[in-house]
Parts: sequence; C-alpha cells; structure tokens
Amino acid sequence: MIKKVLVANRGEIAVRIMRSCREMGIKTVGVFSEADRSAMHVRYADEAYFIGPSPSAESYLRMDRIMEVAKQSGADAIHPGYGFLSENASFSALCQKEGISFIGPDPYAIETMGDKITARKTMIAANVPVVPGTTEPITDLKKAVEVIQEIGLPVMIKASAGGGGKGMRLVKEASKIVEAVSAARSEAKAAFGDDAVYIEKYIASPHHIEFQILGDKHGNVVHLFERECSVQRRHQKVVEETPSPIMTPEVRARMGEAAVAAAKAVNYHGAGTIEFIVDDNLNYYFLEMNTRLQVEHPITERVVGVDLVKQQINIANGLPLKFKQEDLKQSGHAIEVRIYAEDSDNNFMPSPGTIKHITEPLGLGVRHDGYAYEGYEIPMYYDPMISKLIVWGETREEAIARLKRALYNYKITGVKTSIPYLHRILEVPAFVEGSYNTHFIEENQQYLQPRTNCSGRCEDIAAITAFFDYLTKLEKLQPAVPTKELGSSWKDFGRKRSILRL
Amino acid sequence: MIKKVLVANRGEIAVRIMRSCREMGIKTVGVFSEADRSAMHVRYADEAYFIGPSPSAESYLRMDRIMEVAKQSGADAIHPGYGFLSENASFSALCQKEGISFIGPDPYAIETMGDKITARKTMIAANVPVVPGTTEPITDLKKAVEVIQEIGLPVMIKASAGGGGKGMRLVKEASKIVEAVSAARSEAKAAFGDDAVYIEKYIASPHHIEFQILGDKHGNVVHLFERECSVQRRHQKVVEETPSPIMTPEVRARMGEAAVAAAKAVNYHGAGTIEFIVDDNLNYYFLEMNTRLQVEHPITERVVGVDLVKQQINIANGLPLKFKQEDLKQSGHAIEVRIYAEDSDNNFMPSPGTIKHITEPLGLGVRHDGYAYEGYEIPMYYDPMISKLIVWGETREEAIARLKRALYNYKITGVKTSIPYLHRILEVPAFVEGSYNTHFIEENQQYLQPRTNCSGRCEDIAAITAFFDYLTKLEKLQPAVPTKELGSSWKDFGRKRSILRL
Amino acid sequence: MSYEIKINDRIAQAELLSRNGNQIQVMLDDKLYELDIMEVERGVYSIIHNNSSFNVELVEAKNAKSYTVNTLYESFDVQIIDAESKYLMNRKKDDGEDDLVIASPMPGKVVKVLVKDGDQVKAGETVVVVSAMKMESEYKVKQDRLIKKVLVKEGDTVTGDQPMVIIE
Amino acid sequence: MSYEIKINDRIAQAELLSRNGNQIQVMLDDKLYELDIMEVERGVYSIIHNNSSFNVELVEAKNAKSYTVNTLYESFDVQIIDAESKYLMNRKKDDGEDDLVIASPMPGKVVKVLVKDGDQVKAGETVVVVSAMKMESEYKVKQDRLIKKVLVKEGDTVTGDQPMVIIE
Repeated sequence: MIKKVLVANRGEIAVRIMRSCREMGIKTVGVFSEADRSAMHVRYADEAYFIGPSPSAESYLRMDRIMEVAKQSGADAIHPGYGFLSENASFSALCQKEGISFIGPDPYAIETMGDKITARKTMIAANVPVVPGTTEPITDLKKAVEVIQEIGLPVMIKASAGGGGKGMRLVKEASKIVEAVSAARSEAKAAFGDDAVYIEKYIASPHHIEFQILGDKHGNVVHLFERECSVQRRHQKVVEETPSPIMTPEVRARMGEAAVAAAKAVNYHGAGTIEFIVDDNLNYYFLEMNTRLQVEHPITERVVGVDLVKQQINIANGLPLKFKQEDLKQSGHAIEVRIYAEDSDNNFMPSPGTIKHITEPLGLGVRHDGYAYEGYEIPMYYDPMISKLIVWGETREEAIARLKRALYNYKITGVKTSIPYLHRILEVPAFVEGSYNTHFIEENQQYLQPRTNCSGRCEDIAAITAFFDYLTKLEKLQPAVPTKELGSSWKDFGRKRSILRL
Repeated sequence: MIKKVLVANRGEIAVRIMRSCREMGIKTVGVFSEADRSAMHVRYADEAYFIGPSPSAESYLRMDRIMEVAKQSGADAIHPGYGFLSENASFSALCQKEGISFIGPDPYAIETMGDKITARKTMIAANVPVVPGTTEPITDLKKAVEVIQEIGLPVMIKASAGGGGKGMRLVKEASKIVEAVSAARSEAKAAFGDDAVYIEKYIASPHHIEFQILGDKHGNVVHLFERECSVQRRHQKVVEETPSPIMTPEVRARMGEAAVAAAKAVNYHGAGTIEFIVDDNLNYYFLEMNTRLQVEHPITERVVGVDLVKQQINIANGLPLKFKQEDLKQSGHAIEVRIYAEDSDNNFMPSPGTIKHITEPLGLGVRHDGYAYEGYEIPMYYDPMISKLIVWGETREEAIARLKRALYNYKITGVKTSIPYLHRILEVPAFVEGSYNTHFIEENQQYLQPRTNCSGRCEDIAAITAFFDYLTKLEKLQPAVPTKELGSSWKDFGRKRSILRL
Repeated sequence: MSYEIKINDRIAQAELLSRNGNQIQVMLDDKLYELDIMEVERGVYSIIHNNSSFNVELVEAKNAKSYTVNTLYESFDVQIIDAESKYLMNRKKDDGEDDLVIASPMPGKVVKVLVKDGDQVKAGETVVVVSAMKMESEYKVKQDRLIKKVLVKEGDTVTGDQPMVIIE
Repeated sequence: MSYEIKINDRIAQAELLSRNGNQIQVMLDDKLYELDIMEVERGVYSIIHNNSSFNVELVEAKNAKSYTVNTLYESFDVQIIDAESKYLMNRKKDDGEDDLVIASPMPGKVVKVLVKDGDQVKAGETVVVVSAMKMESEYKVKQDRLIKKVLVKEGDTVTGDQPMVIIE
C-alpha cells in the first residue's frame, strides 16, 4: 500500500491532493521551483524539495529531478495532478521502470488517447460515436461530394494544409455543395499550393459535455456522470456545472455507456474524462479523452459524493472499485467557477502580484479549493488561477443563487481577479435559462461588460473612504500626544515597556 | 412574501441566516450593540442599526428596540437565530401583535414546550415516551416503594426541595429500595426541612440524541433524522454527528415518528428539535423540545441536503413543505465541532482578545460557519464561540479523518482556541468506535490532556524561529544601508517618490 | 481644509467638517454625508450611512495619495489632490505625454532592453519589453526623448511599479 | 553573539552562525541546525529542515522578546534573554514572588477594586476582581505589599496586559 506520495505539481491541485493523502494517513512530499519557496503546497507538505529554477521546463517538467526526489524521500508513488507531467506517457513509463507507482494510467492509454488520429480510430473500433468526417485528405471533387452526402449537411470544408480560415467553407444546403467544394479547393490552392480538403460534420450549436470515468486494474470501469463545460473563453473553461441543463436521463445513460466503452478500449485504469461535443438534439460525438484528473473534478465529487483523489490512490494500490455503476447517482446541482488573477475588463490581462487581503466565502454548500494567502505573491511563471469556488444546491436555481452569494463575499485585494466577470456570467439570461453552447461568451458580450451596480452614493462613499484614510494617515505623522502623568513608578514602567517593545 | 428580514442576533448565526436570505433575494437588517460595531453581521447586512450598550439585556434582549428598528427599516419579518429572543413567547406574541412575521413558532408552542411540567404532560398525552418518574412529590414511604416497583430499577431518588446532590440516592437492587428511600428522605429533611422526594428512572449510560423537525402552517410535519450530541462538557455540546453511531433503522423510524407526534401535539410550525435521552438498549425518552434552530443544524443540512433557514422562511411565508417524509433520506456522515476562544488546557477559561491571524480550512467536504476575521476583537460580553467546522464524508471514518485534516489546517492566532482539544477528542478510542455516552468527556480525561505530538526537534525549531524573528527585528532597527548612486535624475525621482509615499 | 479628490474622471471637492469617534461629517461637493466609518481590517472599512451598510476596500496604488477603491462590485481609482500633486500634474502636462520614468505596472521579467544611457529615441519607439505570465508588453515613448538612465537589464525580474528607464 | 533562550522551562544557548538569504545556520546548545527559513505571512514562518516542512506561528507576548510559538499541535512560551532581561529577572527574584504591576492577562471589565493608593495589604489579599465572558478572576498579592497606585476603577474595561495596580 502507498505510504508516501510525491505530488509533482503546484498550486491548488497540489494542496488538494495532499489533503486527501492526509485524510488517508499518507505522507506527502512536495517539490518546488525557485518562485515557489513560499507557495502553500510547500508549507502543506510533510516534506519539501527544491527542484530547480522557476520556468516549468527547468523544474516541474524535469522528470529526472522529480524521480531523484522520489527516491531520496522514499516516496512510493507520484501524483502528477493536472498539467505538467500528467499526460506524459514517458513519465508514466519512467515510473514503471523505476518501480514507483504512477497515480494515473499506463503509458499505452496516455499515448493512444494523446494522439488525435489514433484515438479517433480506436473510438470508431469501439463503436463510440465520433464527429463524422474524413480522416484522409480528399483531392477529388466527386469524392468530396460523395463524402458530404454520406456525412449529411451541414458540413465544414477545411483546407488540408490550411489554417486561419483560408479555404474554409460552411455548407448548409445541398444545392451549394459543388460550388463550396470548388471554392474551398481553389482558395486552398491559392493560399497553400495544395487543394486537398478535409470534410467534417458541422455542429452549429456545440455543447461541451464530458463524462468522468474511473477504472480499476481489474477491468472494472464506471462513469460518474457528466459535466457541462460549454462556458468557455478561447477554449478555456470558465464555468462548469453538473448535471448539464440540457441532459436527459436516456441520453445520459447512453453517453455514460459510450464513455465506459471508450475507457475500456484502452484498458484504462485511474480517473479520466471523456469529452464529447453535443448538438442541440443531443447527438454526441467523442472529442478527446483527458487521461488525468480535471480542474473541474470537484463538481462531480460534490454531486456524486466520491473523493476522486482517494479513488485514484485506491486504484493505484490495485484495489477494486468499491462501487458498481448502479450504486452511483447524482444528487442536487454543483457549479464551479475558476478565479483568475486577471483584469477581465482589460482583455483578460494576467494580473500577477501580491495578495494583500483575502476573505474567503463560507457557509452552507460552499467549497473552496485554493492555495493563495495574505502576503503571497502570485508568481508570473505559471497559470494565473488563484482558486476554484464550488457550490452545491438542491436545484440549479439554488446553486446559482448560492454561487452569487459566495462571489459577493469573496474578496481578494492586491491583484485584479475575474470575480466581477464571473458574477456577470451568472446573470446572463442564456445562462440562467441553461440554454447555452460554446458560443456563449462570444454571443453575450453585451451582458458581460462592466456595469454600474451602485448608485452615485457608492461612488461618493468610495471617495470619502479614501479621503478619510488619507487624513488618518496624515494625522499619524503628527507628533504623538504626551502621555498622562501617572506617578513615577508608572512612568518608569511605561518607559521600560516601551524599551521592551523595541 | 417576506422581502426584508431583521436578524435579531449576532455572531456566526446572524451571518449564516443572512447568507440564506441573500440567496433568496431577501434584504437583511442587522442590529448591533456597542461592542459589535465592527462585527461581521453588521458588515454583511444590507442595513445596520445600533440598538444599545454591550450587555445583552440592554441590546439583543431589548424587544422594544428591536421592534422599533423592524418598523423603521420596513422589515416584514424577524429571525431570532438561537439564544437571545429565540425562545421567548412574549416576543413571538409581540411580533404577531405588530403584524411582523416571527420566523419561528407561535407563542403557544414556545410556552408549552418551554415549561418542563407542561411539556411532559403534553408528551404523555401524545403518547411520546418520557423518562418514567413521578411528577408530584411523594411524602410517603409505601407510596414511594410502589412507584419504584412500577418504574422498574434502577431509579434515582431526588429531594423535592433539593439540589446539590443532597437527598439523592441511586437504587439498583430491589433489596435496597426501602433503605434508600428512608435515607434520602431523612437527608432531605435535614437539609431542606422537607422530606418529599421525586423518583425517576435512572439511565446509567445516557445518550443525547435529538431529532430535527420541520412543520408548516398547514399541519404537515416531517423529521430530518437524528443528531448525536452526547459529547458534552457541563451540558454544553462539543461535538455533534449524524447519523448517530448507535442508531438502527427501526429505532430511527420509531423515534422520528415520536418526534413528529411531539411537534404535532403543540401544532408546531417552523424548525424545531426534539431532544431524547436514549439508553444503551435504544430505549428513548423525550427530554425537551427546542423551539428554534439549533447550533448544530448544519450537520442535518449536509446529510439531508436541505437549507433549514430557507425552510424556516418558506414556512413563515405560509408555504406548504415541498417534501414528504418519504422524500427525505440521509446520505453520508457529517460531524460538527464548535471552535471556542478558550484555554481548554486551563480549565476552559474564556480567551477573549483580538484575532491576529486566521487560516480557514478549505477543500472537499468542509463547511465553515464563522464570523471572525483578522483584526476582529472577540468581545467579552457574549458566548466565546468563534466558529463551527462541519465536515462530511462518505462514511463516519472518512468524516473523522477529514475533520482531523481540517482542524490541522485551521489556524487562529491571537486568542487561544479549543482546536487542539477537539483534535484530541477525535482520537479517543471510544469516539473512534462510536461507543460513547454523555459521560464521555469525564470518563476519557486521560486521553484529553495536552500531549507532545512532536519530537525535541519541534521544540528546537520553535525556539530557533523566535530567535530568528527577534534578530530580524533588531536588524530592522539599524540605520538603513545608503542607497546606490544612480545619477541625479534617479535620486530626484527617489526623493520625490518617498515624499509621495508620505 | 478642502481637498480635491479625483474619482475616475470626476473631480470633487471634499471637506471633513467634524469627527467624533467613528462618526464623521463630510461635505462632498454640495452633498453633506454623515457617516459611521471604521477600519475593521487593514485597508477594509465598514461604513454605515443612513443605516445602509457598506464595505469598502482600499488598496494603495502608486503612492499614499492614490487608491484603488473596491465597493460591492465596482472599482474606482481615487486620488487625493493636494498642492504637491497639482504641481506634479501641471509639470507633467508641460512635459507632454510621457512620464519621466518608465515603470512596469506589474511584476515581470525584462525580456528586451532596446536602448542604453544617452540614446536619442523617436516618438513611438519601443524602449523595453517585459514578459509576465507569458504575455509580453512593450513600453514605448510617445515623444522624441533622451534616455537618461537605464535601470534594468535583460533577464532582470521587476516588481510592480519599479522604474526601468529614466527619460528626459 | 550567543543568546540565552527560554523555551517553557528549558534554557538553551543559541547563536546564529551564518545567514545567506533564507538559509541559516544556528547552533542551539550543542546541536547545529541548517534551516531554510522564511516569513510567509505576518508572524508565520515556513521552515524546511532536512527536507521536512514546518509551519511555525509567532505571536508576540508581553514584549518584543517574548513569544508564544505555535507548531503543529503544540504551543511553547519562548523568551529571548539579553542583558536587560537578565537584569529584570534578577530584580524580580529579589523582590520575591509578586510582579510589580498587577495586570489582567485578558480583556475584561473591572468588577471590584478592593484597595486604594497607599494601602498596606497582606499576603494573599485580593486587590482587584475582573470579569470576562461571565467568569470572574481575582487578582491577589503573594506577599505583604504597599499599594503604590491604582490605575483602574470599578466598571472600567481593561485590555489584555493592561496594568491595573502598581505595588511596592
């Protein structure tokens, strides 16, 4: 059984993993770069080892250094968290070779799922639906028309050599097929000197819905239902929720089965996520598999009632899953938002700096996974995520209300954060109704601009407070009032005390 | 419908109530005494009104002042929290009279349950089991012996006029009945000049188990299962958990029915708690009813998945309960501990003072209901409870591990707290096994003494850290190193900046 | 004494009329405010005005006279303008658009320094490039300028508001 | 320079041998400690010793030389003893058992003052009674004493460590 885990990561996920280890009575080893000496994961770990300069390539991505620390510290397992080495097949292989348990899948699963083409082929073989389309470039008009008819409209035609929108054509009507293929090809030819094209089913209103799975080393795989992750900005998830507001029990069951089949196709063990693209009619297609813990895993933990990190460790220990599919169910609704150190109103510019003051939201239904603290300087070398706020409610409506309440009470000063922006998202009508797709942020710009929620009184009070603070500071610079006469003993005592106080 | 709630309380419960109001879109009005100007509930409320000097009798217990504020602010309801006016029938009546909704039961229910004798009689009439015993004083030996035989051994004989243990006798064997009654009577006579005695069933291993109930204004009452509150110090609950480790599904169902019957007997509406005393064979007896929200209500909220404050408000609004008994179930295990500002190792002496630094525990399964913040001075006028830490786990074992992890990461400096003491409780074998009764703290003193968890190295490191801090402070008192020569513009700039910075 | 206060783009007149413990009277332009004001945490004020409760957070910006002020969902830039500030503001206007010092508004790493002491640069020329969290920012001059002193070199880590180049 | 450090009842010799950034070498009695030490929050230190990670919280007690030090589950009273402290400690020993000043260790309200300036009190006599959170504490003298100065009156609110009575 695993007794000491090296956590090859930093930030909130490193601390989150160490929490579960502590609950299991497992010792933890942290590793840190130059920038992270004062980071929370170093303080939280039982042991901490320096592994190199601040840039990740010279520290958190250094497999050799990490392996060295694992041996020096006597760790019997390594948890990679997410990012960094978490989906690195060579690292998984290195752990195997060195006889240290890698808390994650084996190199084969990582490799197969890591390569888009191989993954797609493996899924087709396993009868998991993929987005209909060609895998080989088409250089022939007739063949292109045939394929389009097979896939069914609408489709997107993309230049094989392409990029930047050149040689792309969306076709919605049968009468436009030939025209579009010809246009795309000649544009591609002109732009890239190559008229080969790919053809892919076009999903007009795409939803990003993913399924959490868990597989043990005995061939058992279960899914822990879906997460709706369609609120994205530049392919970066911003808000995640479960259940998905568009899901039905029937489709959920079928997608769950597909997710389990996908995992079984690569003999998957560990925690993993099958990402699907889903259209408005709930047709779903395999997009990719993340062979690691996801940032948004806590919403699943909350609604299903399972600690996923503990499950990962149990699986790495070779234990069979202790629940079957029919034992699992969803209860209530959970939403996660990611709090970034960024200036959301200024092109989402990162805002590194020192946290001056932090007030975390508390109370019923609120989970907070963070790692920052007062006086902590958010380093500029890594992802600017400060924390994740996860709320649960009996219903989706209650969860949204609770999240707004929690954001209202979450105060971070010293750096700009995405808190006000997140609050605005929660008030967009499409979000409130639960009818949104991955174009949500783009399409709702008018709701996402900074607004004035407060009357002129607010502005006045802001001004007066600053004014008052300034006057108070000025006053403190004046010479102090002489102390009262209290008899000689008292004066002696006073003097002595002030000396003692340096 | 209620639009603005005056919260006639302070501390964590005031903030907790305001949180639910905020989630419901209800405005909140806070009231505060002199000592509480900087308290969190004043900061959290939408409106705040000063109501008087620090002693509760001159502020939080002043019904007239509170009613005045309710009218001035246009509040349409008052939530009394727990303590203060929460079980004051006159206040409930005053609200009725003034046409302001009292979020709690009506005066009749408060009064009936507030008087021990009336409550007992009402319960007997409703077929709710009470501790067998006499309600009238017995002045006759023969009658006493008869009653004892009826109740069954063991029994406790208590002087009717008594107190302080005088005239008390525990009888376990039939052969000792006459002797014990005679001895108790003569002792009572000598001590109080009155030889009348009461006789009560003696429960050797008492468990304090209570049931949460909710009743609406349409006669519907449900229970939300039990809370085990046997870990008590001087009748003050210290740790609460649900489910109770000694409960069985059958007894739970029967006790739940008894709890519902008890509430129905007084036409109860609102949230309430039926306290039972339970012996090792799971015989249960009505002890009393708390006609308000309990301090420990969050563990029920977590395991049943219901926001009790929202339910209270819905009930006050005249809405019918939206769930039936069969819709409710317990899922997982929850434990609450109360964090006090006290010196647990020094006779539990209260430790008021200023919070210098606070680090709240975060992560999966942790709820934290508090009101203190850095720089906050815990006033000496009120209960020294700082916060409640509530954890949830899939199993009792996981919940205990999680609570230990959370306490480990909960740091408060500036005042002494009960955190180390609570940690020790969680490691007492009887607690770990779940086989404890209300004598738990008394009987486990040997486990509850302060211990050294850390080697000599810990002590050395403590000493070195203080030493290093001292040296650093000394160093700062030395004159600063002259700044580097940077050319005249730079010097100018430096000078200017230091002026700007005052 | 009356002060000028700049709140975002508005300039208001403020005067503290009286103070009695937490209770203050302030005249802001033509409005009289009677407030109960209290610093409850470092930089966090609790204010009660006509029984409404406000929480206001102050973060000192460039100097003791300029603040970022956060209320419920809003953020204001507030600057207290006294004689000295006025002088500096006027002087700055005379100088044209550039600050006399090019400073990085946020911590980062100096990626490129394109000038050296004594260089003459043209309006719009980039002087220094700083990278933070994988984004690069270019710092330019707006007028033809003389580089008086370069205070950083490539590879240096700079803190927020640290002067990098002094120009004339 | 070597210092004496009092940790609970133990007195240890401490000397800082070297310091290089966070890295320090300290000799504590006959043990050499090489530590990576860093103040990460106000009064909170992160220490790495032989790759073990410690969090240590310091709360200044009566003065800058005495601390309450919290480690994982333990709390130590630590005092740095320099020449001045030694002098005071010796003087205190000469005086017998009483402190020269009776101070309340915690904030509270003065319920009773039983003496006035110039009173002679007997050993064990109660001088003042303070109430905090509904508990009353009596402050007594351990020896026959002269009351030099009473600094509080009944009904006063006292802060932690506030002197209440000066004795001789």
